[in-house]
Amino acid sequence: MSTHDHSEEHHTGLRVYGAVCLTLFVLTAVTVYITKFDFGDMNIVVAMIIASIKAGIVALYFMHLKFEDKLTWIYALYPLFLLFLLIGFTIIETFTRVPVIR
Amino acid sequence: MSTWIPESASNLAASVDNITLFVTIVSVFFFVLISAVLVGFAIKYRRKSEDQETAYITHNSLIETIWTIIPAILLMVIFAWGWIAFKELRNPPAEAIEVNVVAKQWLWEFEYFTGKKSLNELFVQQNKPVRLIMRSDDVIHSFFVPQFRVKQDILPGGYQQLWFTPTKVGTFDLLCAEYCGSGHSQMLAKVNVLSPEAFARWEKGDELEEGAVVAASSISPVERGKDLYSQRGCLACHSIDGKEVIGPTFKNLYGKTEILQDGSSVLVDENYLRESIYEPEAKMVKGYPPTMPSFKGILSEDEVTALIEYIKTLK
Amino acid sequence: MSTTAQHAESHAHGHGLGETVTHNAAKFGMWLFLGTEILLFGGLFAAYALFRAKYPDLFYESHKKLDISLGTINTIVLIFSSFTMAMAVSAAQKRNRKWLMILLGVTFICAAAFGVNKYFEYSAKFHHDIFPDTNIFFALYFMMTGLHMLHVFLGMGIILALIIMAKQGRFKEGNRYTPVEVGGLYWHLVDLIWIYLFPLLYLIG
Amino acid sequence: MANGVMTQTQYIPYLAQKGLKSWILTTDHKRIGILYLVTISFFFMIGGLTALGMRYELMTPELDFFRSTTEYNVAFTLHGSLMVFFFIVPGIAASFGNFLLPLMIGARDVAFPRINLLSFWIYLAGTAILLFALMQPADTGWTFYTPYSIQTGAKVIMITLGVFVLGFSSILTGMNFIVTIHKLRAPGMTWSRLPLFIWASYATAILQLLATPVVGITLLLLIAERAFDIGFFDPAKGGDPILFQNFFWFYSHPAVYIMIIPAFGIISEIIPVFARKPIFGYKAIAYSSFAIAIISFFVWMHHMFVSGISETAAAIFSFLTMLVAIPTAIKVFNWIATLYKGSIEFHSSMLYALSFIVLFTIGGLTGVYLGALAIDVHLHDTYFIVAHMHYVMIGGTVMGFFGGLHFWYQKWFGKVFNELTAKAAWFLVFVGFNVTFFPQFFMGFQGMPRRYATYPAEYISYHAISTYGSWILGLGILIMTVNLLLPLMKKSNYPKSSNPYGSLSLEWQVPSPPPHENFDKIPTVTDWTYSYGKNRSEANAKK
Ligand code: HEA
Ligand code: HEA
Ligand code: HEC
Ligand code: CUA
Ligand SMILES: [Cu+2]
Repeated sequence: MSTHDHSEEHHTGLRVYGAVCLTLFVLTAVTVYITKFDFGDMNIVVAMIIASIKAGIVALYFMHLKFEDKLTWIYALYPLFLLFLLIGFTIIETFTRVPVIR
Repeated sequence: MSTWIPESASNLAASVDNITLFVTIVSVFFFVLISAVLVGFAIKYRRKSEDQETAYITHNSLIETIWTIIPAILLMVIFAWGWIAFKELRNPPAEAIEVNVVAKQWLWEFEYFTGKKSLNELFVQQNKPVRLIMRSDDVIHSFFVPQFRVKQDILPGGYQQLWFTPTKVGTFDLLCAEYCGSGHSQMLAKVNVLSPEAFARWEKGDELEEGAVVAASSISPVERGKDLYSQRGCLACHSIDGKEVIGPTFKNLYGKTEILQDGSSVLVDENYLRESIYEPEAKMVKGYPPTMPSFKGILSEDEVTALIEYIKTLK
Repeated sequence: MSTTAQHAESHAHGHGLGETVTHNAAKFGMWLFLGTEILLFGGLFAAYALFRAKYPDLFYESHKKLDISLGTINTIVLIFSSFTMAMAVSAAQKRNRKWLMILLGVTFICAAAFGVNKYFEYSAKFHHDIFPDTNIFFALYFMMTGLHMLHVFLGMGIILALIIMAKQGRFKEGNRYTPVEVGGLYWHLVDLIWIYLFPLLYLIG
Repeated sequence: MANGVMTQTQYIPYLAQKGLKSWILTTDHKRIGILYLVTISFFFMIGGLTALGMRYELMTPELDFFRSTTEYNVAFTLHGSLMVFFFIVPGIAASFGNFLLPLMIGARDVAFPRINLLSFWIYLAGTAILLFALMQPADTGWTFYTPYSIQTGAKVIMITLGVFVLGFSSILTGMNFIVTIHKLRAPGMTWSRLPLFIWASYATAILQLLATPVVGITLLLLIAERAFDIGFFDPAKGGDPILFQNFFWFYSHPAVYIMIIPAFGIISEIIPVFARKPIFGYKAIAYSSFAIAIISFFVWMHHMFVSGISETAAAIFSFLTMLVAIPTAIKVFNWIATLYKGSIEFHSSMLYALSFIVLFTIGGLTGVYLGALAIDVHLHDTYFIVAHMHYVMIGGTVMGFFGGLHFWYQKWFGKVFNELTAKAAWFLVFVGFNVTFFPQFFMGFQGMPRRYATYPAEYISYHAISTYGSWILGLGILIMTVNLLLPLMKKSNYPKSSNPYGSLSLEWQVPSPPPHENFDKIPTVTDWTYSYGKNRSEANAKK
């Protein structure tokens, strides 16, 4: 088994990384800029969507997730699922508590 | 069936007991089935010779499906039933009488809508739904009366509620079921379920003076003090045999010279004892936390006297 | 029954694993570890979600005391360091030792800059009597950024180790740049978490 | 599967090297397995002795053995934390897991031997902190519930820190095992041929990897709470004590399956060997471990039904709790079906395995009581819980652990123990265990709350029986321990055969104790691990 021709190695170069970096800068600027506008409850949603796009780009390109096998994908996504679960159920629990009326 | 489940003394007990019975039947059935088959196989197929024939069976989809589906159905029934009964436990009727409960390390205070107060003793009327509105002053406690099948944790920083309709006249143990520190196992109280007549009398303050169930006059002050010692929860913090619990022991207390927090010393006499009970913070004994609650308004002068008489006997 | 020998790889160093296996195993192992990191921060994110939903006004008022421009600068610095780290991995793949060291060096400097910036931020907070026990928002702020800072320090240690290894000429032939790639993955995660912390703490609209 | 004994060209057993250094610096998974085995057994003994003290105290309603209630509270805190964090969670997974995993999949070691050693050191560091913490022991219970754990005068930070450090050991082990199982299986060791212990280890590793960090951050926050007063869990500062419980159980529920799934794995190995039958429903057992591993992340609030959570949440979690019982039921039925038409030998390990099935079923069924909302209201925080958890943890995990010890004993050490004594010890353990914990179910029903140093006199007879039982149990464990230790000190008791029970799985195809490198040549697997009696039945079919 030769060491160089296996599929895991991807010579992504300056052009891709540079473009990714610039995109991230732009998105950062966008999130900071849009704080000037008020979308009400959607503020946090918009901010999180932008952050997730940024995180996605970092994972896919900088971390080469794009070129990884299914197994790595599973283990990259499963913790996120558990995180949503933890947050989701905790929130559901807290906000379905019925206040005791005195 | 007293070894198996405690007597039921509230309206809620029956529905809890029913589902418990159902789960028990299911459990016993499966347990007996599993044990019997296991023991049966173990005997029937025990190794009698080294080259004993065995069957090459790897799986059987039909039987596997059956033993997945049947427990699944039973479990769903148990879930639904448990939930229905739980709903009942959680939702008090509108006409329930409210009682405020304060749990603190390590005693229970009750305040009734008439303004009456009682300590470590809850008075309720037979067949009248009560709703307890509970808060905690420090850590988590839990209100638990086995005979009523009710339990609710009491968190600091908010109110929790619990309701029941007592169905039997009598006195029941109220236990703190959430670990709350060194006095946890002594954070006990009584629930007195009174008949409507007795309850009315208690409310008027006749006979049952300041919440005491025992008629006061019939016993000596020392005996009365002894009862108060356990009923009022002194025992949670004060031992009578020299052991250090939370507060100083009562053994040999009377007549000794106590060193106080500010370095001064004081002779333990009747006045000091009275002050310690009514205003614990006034003279703090060195080396103890300021955890003792004031018993002003809770213990009458008579009762304090009785307690002092009792403490004096502890040598 | 048949027990044939494993193929050519079995002679190699270690306990007989080929380098490809080692490389993939290390990368996969790091991904697993990153999953645990996400859940480690997860507790804080969950607490954040809960308390923000409970006390929106407190969060809004308190966040005004944070310095958005410092935060933005740090975000840019960290993204840039991620970029140089990715380039460093690429240099390692090409066995370009010089560029590898330069890029790792730049990454390290960025990380340090992030730390210095954070130091100023923290001391400004302390100066204004803002501590972890001021209120829930600042408790979250200090816990989240503090835990993140811990990861930055750890990352700096890793990068430093990589620079030393590169200097010793460890990443020459074969797949031996594995440590760079794995260290890089870790560093990107540090960036990734900051990407979320930044809007959550600084940009509450 | 390779049936014949493999030829070992230069057979040097892994135990050959002597000296302290060869142990503490070893990267050999087998030696690391032994190191874990010794340390966890040590903590089991300490935890057990604390339990004996607690039981002795509880013989009478008053305080008589401990000097104060606080001392009793410290005792059960210590007992719970030692048993859970230092014995049973690393337990089978780290000791048997380390020893068996590479052997069973046909590898020379785990994927990252040095990280493996690091996990052990981290584990040791955790224990060191714990021992240090013993000087000022905490009295919070093993659950560290806030706000009590914030307010108590006891030093909580140290013990919390110890548990926090341990977490990393767990995480690294889990990570190591997952990678090993994915990347280092011998040629031909396909997923559908994998021994069930490996499937179980994999499922456990997922839980270790992904649940542990949450308890890590929880304990870190608790430390911060005490050190900096951050107020997350303190209602006085706007925090929420239930949040702590959510975090804690998000880990600690999956943790109970970290405890039990490896024992499931051991049982699935022992039963087919001594029944000489293929395991029944291999796929179902393998997948149900995964089902448990996944579902167990969604049930944590069943520990909090009366803690003031909302009714909606309680209903959701009661439902999910019921779901987790289904895959477990599947396993129980499969083990029993494996016995059908077998040829059963009652080796001591088989006795432990069979008693596991019976006792775990009791533990599991009583778990269903607790999962049903209305019943849990009555039973929560009573001795019913204590009985439930000991039935699953001792009747389950510890029985599996003991069974595994007897089954792989000669694989580990190259010695044999006295089988008759082992059976006698098993009998005492089985009887003693039931006498100790069965009365606690009734006591719980009657309303006896847990964590009570003193108690109302009406429960005295149950408590007394329970205490006597603990002595029988202790005696059984003592005899078992002596029986297992004696052969190690003698220069005799060597096994006659390297595969005495006729097992087909890979670890029995090498000499006992295994050579340093496990396999001379990495084997190629050609058959299912459990094809017991296949050849004969094929021959019969031809006839
Ligand atoms: C090894 C550890 C282990 C295991 C495996 C389990 C298994 C289960 N546990 Fe247990 N549990 C603990 C350890 C464990 N538990 C501990 C330590 C505590 C206390 C913590 C503390 O507070 O200190 C606890 C507490 C606990 C509670 C909280 C009680 C309370 O505090 O109020 C609950 C509630 O739902 C529960 C439920 C269950 C269920 C449903 C299972 C299920 O997985 C069981 C499934 C198994 C079966 C059901 C048996 C086999 C099935 C059949 C034979 C089929 C037929 C069955 C039916 C049709 C019903 N457990
Ligand atoms: C793996 C987990 C595990 C194990 C194995 C055990 C084992 C035992 N446990 Fe424990 N237990 C817990 C986990 C465990 N426990 C947990 C998590 C709690 C909750 C704590 C909390 O509330 O915070 C608890 C709580 C708990 C309580 C309730 C305390 C309370 O709520 O007030 C009791 C009471 O009976 C008890 C008893 C026992 C006994 C008698 C054993 C026995 O099985 C022990 C057997 C072992 C030995 C006996 C030692 C070995 C033998 C020798 C060294 C030989 C010498 C002995 C003789 C000569 C007799 N345990
Ligand atoms: C919550 C714990 C607690 C309870 C309940 C409690 N005490 Fe105390 N008590 C203390 C502590 C702590 C001290 C020592 C500090 C002080 O002087 O206030 C103390 C001190 C005293 C003293 C002075 C002792 C000395 O050595 O000088 C007396 C007398 C006393 N308590 C009586 C009582 C009586 C009577 C009751 C019940 C009606 C009672 N206490 C209930 C905690 C408690
Ligand atoms: Cu109050 Cu326990
Ligand atoms: Cu659970």
